Amino acid sequence: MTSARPRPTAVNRLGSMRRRVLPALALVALAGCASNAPQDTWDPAGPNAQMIDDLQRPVFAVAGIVGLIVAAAVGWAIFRFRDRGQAIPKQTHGKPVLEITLTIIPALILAVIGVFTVRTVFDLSKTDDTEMVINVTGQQWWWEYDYPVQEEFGITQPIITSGQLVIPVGTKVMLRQTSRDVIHSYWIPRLNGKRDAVPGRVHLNRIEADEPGIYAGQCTEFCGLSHANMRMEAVALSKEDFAAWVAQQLAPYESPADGLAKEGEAVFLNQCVRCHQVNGLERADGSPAIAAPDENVVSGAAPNLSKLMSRNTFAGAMFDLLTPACRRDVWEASPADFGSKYLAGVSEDCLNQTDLRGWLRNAPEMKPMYANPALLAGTGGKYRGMPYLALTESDIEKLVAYLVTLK
Amino acid sequence: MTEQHAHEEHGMSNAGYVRIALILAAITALEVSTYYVDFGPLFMPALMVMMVVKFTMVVSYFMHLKFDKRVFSVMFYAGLFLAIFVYAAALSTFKFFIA
Amino acid sequence: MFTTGSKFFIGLSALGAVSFAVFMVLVNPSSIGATALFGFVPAVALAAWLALWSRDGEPDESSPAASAVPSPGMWPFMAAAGVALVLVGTITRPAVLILGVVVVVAAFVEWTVQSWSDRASADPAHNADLRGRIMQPLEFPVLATIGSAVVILSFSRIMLAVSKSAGAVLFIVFASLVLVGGVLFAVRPGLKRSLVAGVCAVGAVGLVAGGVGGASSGIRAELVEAKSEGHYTHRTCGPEKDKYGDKHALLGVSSRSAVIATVEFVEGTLVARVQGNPAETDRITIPRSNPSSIIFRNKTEGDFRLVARLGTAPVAEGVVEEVEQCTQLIPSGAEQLLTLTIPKPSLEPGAYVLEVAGIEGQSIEVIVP
Amino acid sequence: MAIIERPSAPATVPAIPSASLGALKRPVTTQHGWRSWLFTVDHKKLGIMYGATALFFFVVGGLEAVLIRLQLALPDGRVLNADLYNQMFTMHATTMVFLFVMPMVSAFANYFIPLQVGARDVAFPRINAFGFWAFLFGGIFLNLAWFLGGAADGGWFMYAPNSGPVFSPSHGVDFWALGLQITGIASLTGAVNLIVTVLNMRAPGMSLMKMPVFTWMATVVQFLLLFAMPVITVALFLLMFQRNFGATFFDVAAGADPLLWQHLFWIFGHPEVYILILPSFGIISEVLPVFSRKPLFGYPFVVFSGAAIGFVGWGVWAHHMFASGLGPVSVAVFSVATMAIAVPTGVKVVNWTMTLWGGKLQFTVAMKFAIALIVLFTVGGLSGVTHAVAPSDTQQTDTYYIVAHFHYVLFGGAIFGIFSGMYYWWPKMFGKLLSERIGNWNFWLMAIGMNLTFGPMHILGLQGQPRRMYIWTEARAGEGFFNLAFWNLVASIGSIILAVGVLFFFINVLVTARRGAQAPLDPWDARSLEWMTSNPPKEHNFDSIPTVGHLDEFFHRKYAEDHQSGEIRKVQGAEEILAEMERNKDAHIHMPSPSYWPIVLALGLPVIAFGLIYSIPVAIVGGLIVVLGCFGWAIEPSTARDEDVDPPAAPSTEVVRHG
Amino acid sequence: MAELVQEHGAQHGSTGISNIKLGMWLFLGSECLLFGGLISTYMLYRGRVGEGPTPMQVFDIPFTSVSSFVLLMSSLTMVLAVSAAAKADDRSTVLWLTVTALLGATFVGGQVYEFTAFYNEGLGFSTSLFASSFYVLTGFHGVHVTVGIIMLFALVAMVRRNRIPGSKSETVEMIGLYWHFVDIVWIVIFTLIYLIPV
Repeated sequence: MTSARPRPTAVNRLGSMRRRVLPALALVALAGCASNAPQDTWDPAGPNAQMIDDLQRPVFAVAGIVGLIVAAAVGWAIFRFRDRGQAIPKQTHGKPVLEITLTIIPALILAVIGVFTVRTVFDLSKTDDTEMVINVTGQQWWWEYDYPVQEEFGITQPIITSGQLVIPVGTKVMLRQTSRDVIHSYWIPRLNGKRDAVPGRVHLNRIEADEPGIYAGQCTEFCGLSHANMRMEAVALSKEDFAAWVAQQLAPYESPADGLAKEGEAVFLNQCVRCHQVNGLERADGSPAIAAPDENVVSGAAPNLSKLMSRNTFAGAMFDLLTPACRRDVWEASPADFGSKYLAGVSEDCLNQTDLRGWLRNAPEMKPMYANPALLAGTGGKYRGMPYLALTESDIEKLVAYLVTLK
Repeated sequence: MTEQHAHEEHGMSNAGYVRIALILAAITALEVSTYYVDFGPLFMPALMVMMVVKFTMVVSYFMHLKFDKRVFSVMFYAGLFLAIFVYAAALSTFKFFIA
Repeated sequence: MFTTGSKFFIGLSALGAVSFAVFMVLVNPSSIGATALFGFVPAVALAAWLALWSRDGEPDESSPAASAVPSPGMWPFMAAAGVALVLVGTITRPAVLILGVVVVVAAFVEWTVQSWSDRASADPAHNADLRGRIMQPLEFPVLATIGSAVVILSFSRIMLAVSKSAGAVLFIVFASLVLVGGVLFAVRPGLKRSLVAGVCAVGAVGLVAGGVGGASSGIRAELVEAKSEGHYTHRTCGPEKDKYGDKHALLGVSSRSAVIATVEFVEGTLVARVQGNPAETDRITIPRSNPSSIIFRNKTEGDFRLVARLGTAPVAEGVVEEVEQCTQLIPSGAEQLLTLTIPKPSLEPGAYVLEVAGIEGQSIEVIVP
Repeated sequence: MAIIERPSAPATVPAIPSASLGALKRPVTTQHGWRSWLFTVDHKKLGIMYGATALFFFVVGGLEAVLIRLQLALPDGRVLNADLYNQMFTMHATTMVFLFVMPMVSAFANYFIPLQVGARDVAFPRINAFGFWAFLFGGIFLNLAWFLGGAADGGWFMYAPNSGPVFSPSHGVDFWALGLQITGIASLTGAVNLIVTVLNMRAPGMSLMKMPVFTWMATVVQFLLLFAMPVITVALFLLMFQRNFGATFFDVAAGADPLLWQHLFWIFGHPEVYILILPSFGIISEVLPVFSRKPLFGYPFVVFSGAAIGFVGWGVWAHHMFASGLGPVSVAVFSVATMAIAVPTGVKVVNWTMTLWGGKLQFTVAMKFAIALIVLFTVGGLSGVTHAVAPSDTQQTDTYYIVAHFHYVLFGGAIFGIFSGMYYWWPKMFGKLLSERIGNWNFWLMAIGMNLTFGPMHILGLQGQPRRMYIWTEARAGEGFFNLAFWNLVASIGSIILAVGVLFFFINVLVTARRGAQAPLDPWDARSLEWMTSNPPKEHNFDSIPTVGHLDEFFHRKYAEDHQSGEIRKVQGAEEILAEMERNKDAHIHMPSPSYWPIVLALGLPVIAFGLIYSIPVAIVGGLIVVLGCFGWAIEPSTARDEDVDPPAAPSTEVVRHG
Repeated sequence: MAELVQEHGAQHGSTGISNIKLGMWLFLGSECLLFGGLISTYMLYRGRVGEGPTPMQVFDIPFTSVSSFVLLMSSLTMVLAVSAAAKADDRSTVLWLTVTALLGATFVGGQVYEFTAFYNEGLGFSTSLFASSFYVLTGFHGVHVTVGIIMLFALVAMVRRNRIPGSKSETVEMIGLYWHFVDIVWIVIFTLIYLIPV
């Protein structure tokens, strides 16, 4: 007296097969190499990322195979044992032997994977082969790099830059990462896995590039409003180009002689210097202009703009200083002549006027930040990000002319 | 104290409880003495042992865990040891135990 | 002729008049207080008249249940006391005012439920049980809270008033009194209830009296002095031992995970190691305005203290003061933590320095780019 | 409180105690009317209310998800600005985890554990009612933030310095923290309640190894809840003290270590994700054998692997923190421990597949959801194993690959399990069969939509798109086959299909409610104890508590196995079994009476929470309500005296109200 | 009538274990996790005193050890109350419950004194991490003891007014279990926080 039950239609059986195949297909396709988005984690360009990739590919392969086996087994069971009117099957309660074997096999596979994992974990956390140290500090929505004094690389004075991390090729660089406000995470996918930058702690991150080029990265620990716009790029230069870069960064500041740039410097002195530091800039009375971001910004720091035009991004590497054409020219340069193209910096005609002027006109419009003076009670009146400065168009004209000279 | 067990179905007599209380008071006094007398290297283990002894005495006698069904002990000690294991592991990642 | 309601209001207006007189004569007669009290008296008198006229709102006298004599209760008294407290509160401290309001509200609620349940049915036992069922869920906890609050507050006020050693002794005495009392009453069950109640009442009154006395005499001198001078809140950073600041120095650091560098004072020489770089160095780089913790480990005989000299900062208008942060004096083998936040960059070398107090020539430079 | 004023009629009638005017009478015990729902303590009514509220929050969470996908469909999206997007994904995650899947687990557990173990109700019925109302008020309180200055915007895990008063100034995080405290209390009381029910109130003869698998998995879940909830309560208290009372727990300038929050949260967090998935394992371990017409393959293995997952779940929490600088030794230990958890999960998948093997499979909608769970959960589980390997986790953590992993495991696993359970038990709960035709639309649209939405997220993740990114730009999307632009669009379209799929479920519910056919007594020829009751079951569940002889007791009463030929004959139908139970009906059945106090006590909690944020006097009033609720509850006997009920229940009801 | 008494006695499940006792032990098992979390937060931050006073500068060991004695004795009187309730001797149950409550109130009075003294010596709630975690841990324990005292006093009132539904001795035993648990938590706190210097 079994009650009536809807018969499974043909369509369902076909559909169930198709639905099973799609995820398996996606998994297999992944195993193949895919070099597309700039932050592709399957396209290593440094020994650390290569170590991770060598471990990652076999694990994906094993996972793909196991997935296929399960899908095939379920698919076959659905097809073979569907209800074709046969008698009620034998009430079997299970075969312990089969159970135990199908428990031990995955355990063994995982044990093997485990051995390789532990070995790679310890390889990736070695600190005794460090050749160069760079202090990386994250704060709300941009990265600051501080190159401590290291004679062997010609760094006689600390160099402070932001946005783009310039490193020599083939050198084992150790990043000492920390943060000034919330937790961020420094990640250049093609060079190494990510490490969190936690305030109050110093975490070590091994970075090394095999050949010159530019490698994109992004903050990957949720850090508030503009978490999506807190980007960074690693620029690998050959040893000679890196030495040239260091010399360029340490070159003394020369104030522009006259014209629009001179007036721009004056505008900079009475507006921007409250937060931004330009090494060597002096006030009218000759005293060095020391920026005081700790009085205006919660994190107590603002990007150092000396030698701004030697970098080709600004505002937390969110906007490019280069026009799209010049940018593609630098990004797709061959390793051989990449160095010279990058060291050329931002020339007059390559300057991305629209973004830079838009930023000077109204920064919070371009990048969401806590810059509304009315809502700053929680942080004691201090901004989180660049406020709206209400600059006149002529001031912006002068400032752009001045900023272009910071090479 | 052993003759106490079979004596009463529902745990111990009042005198038995008072005796347990006196023992606990004595251990507490000993613990406080560690503040005045210097026990040297023996300081930490002694304190820990005394704490555990007091803990188990109160749990098994005053709370009747020793005379009740086993399922109560399983439930309580499961929570206790889980807490000890989990928080010890967490503290060790903070480099708490390394000298 | 006088119904209960009207009696209450007449009493109230009389009380108002008396307090107005007292207020005008004794307390300095402020205009607000005078108008408030003066206004209060006629208002309540009007209410009294209304109650008299409408006979407390009773439509008719005939129904037997209604005419049952309302059981005697303390709530009219409590209501009046509450109102008095409110009045006193307007003059003295607001806390008394709030207490008065609470008492009035409580009395009002209890009184209404009491009078309502009296007329619920003819069987007084059932009425009492009914009243209990409504009010007891709130009465038990509130009474329990008041009871424990009285004991806790008065006991703590007493302990605060007496000296430190006397406090410990008093604590033992009071606790053993309670315990011995309990044992005595338990051992001799024959005691009459009134004797037990009497002893408890005496104990309670004694405790409350002690509490009020303690509260009025205020906190003992050492604590007041400790609070005013703030003995333990700021340390002097000189080589000699600060009487309060360096007492019971911390000997260890609980967790060493959030640390950027360790500074060791080994046999007279100051050495620093930076997190992640085992090599010894004499300079530490700290990012600007970024809180960084440094462990100071003393491996030299004698007590030493690590001092961070963080340049000068304008304190008042034109006055510039040396800024320094330091650990406590710690013996050999101990370690302490120092958390530095340096907002300004170190422009010329030697701007920020870590030194051991009293030892010249040994220093670790702190670079803040 | 049904305070009734004195009747105006002349009170000459002698007032005898029983007919007197009462106050605080127990609420009415008739079956229908809104009062029977508001003050019920019946585990079935509470289960249905849990389920309905959870489905409502499922729709709320689903809409939040669709808004997120619309914002990310095209580059430089304009749908949501940064702040609104952060609130949206925080509330999407919190709503789905805390206000949909956990209450749905409570719904199934509350409804079916007593039925499956042969009890008449849970151990503490009024605590059960308090649990539901506390959850409901907690959920409403959590979502009040939307209207009072913006919801929480720190991610569902709310990492430390960012959730502090300086970096999240709005009250959103306070509402989040206090809302979760209230739902936490609800889960904790529910856990104590159900564990005591399972351990203490099983039918005679039902040993632990004869209990249905759903009850086993739900019990493991309640133990996880029992021990995990206090840990997040500590974390939330520390956060609340930091935000509202000036404590310095996560203030780095005072020397704090932000990782303390991560540890406390994830010690709760990882057992939490097993709390979400194990009940669905239990449900499909009930559904698969019924529609394969053969018992579950390797019952002891499935049970022990469930317990093993619950136990080992406590030792793996730091795999959420591989990139947050724990140091190589801890990372290696937790990486290996996380791999160890894959073994018992593998055992389960093997046993389900073996259950299908050699069966007589009927592809009802419930069966389709169950089979889809096996495959989709396996995909999610395997992508989980790939980032149990710590080094590759440093490449994958906080990217969309992890979003794909946990959506395959949570949507493909937990939610497909829940839908399978709903289709399977709908006739038991409501007496009507959900239509298979609309059910098929519902299943296929959800299956395709789910794969279209979360499949591409594997690709987005491996192409380096981080989580919680409110916007992506054309310039950095890449060109090749695996670029971000195309797959973001595919995922967004998939989410629309998914939403339509879920809509079909609600259509199915409405159609069935209006025109559905009355379900037969045993529609699926099922196997376990809950089917030995009428549809829907009477208020006291079983007329006579059955003595249990075997696992799958109902099947063994219906069928006899001829040992020589192994042939199985049907000996009696469900109707005869039920009639027999009705014949020797228990005389005295004492059902617990409805009560006001659970809802009063539950109402006090949000008032306290509201007071803590806005004004302390309100918190004191809330405290007073809670105290009143507690002591009113303590004074009230669980089964009311006859005259306590208002109006006094007619003595002739079939269930003798014990006087 | 016998059947009536059984009904109003403790609801026993089919296994003969009392439901409410099993529920209470489960609740105590989960409370271990709660106090474990607070104690490990304190152990983590006990060394972080910033500019404020260090633990041993403010702790008054003699006073605190007396309060530990008091809580221990209250555990004894609680056990006596439970055994009296088991013997249905209402008078001594009420007596011992009152003594336990008074001893508990003395303990909490001592804690309120201790907090006021520390506050005056400069240990404010947000002075340092040590201060915050110390106040939260001992404050949580203090609140649990205070709730226990209120339950004890209310229980005294309910026993005298015969307002307890279900079996009276079991209710007293449950509150006894809660009180002993609060006592053993103080045993752990007293040793780890007060006696082990940083």
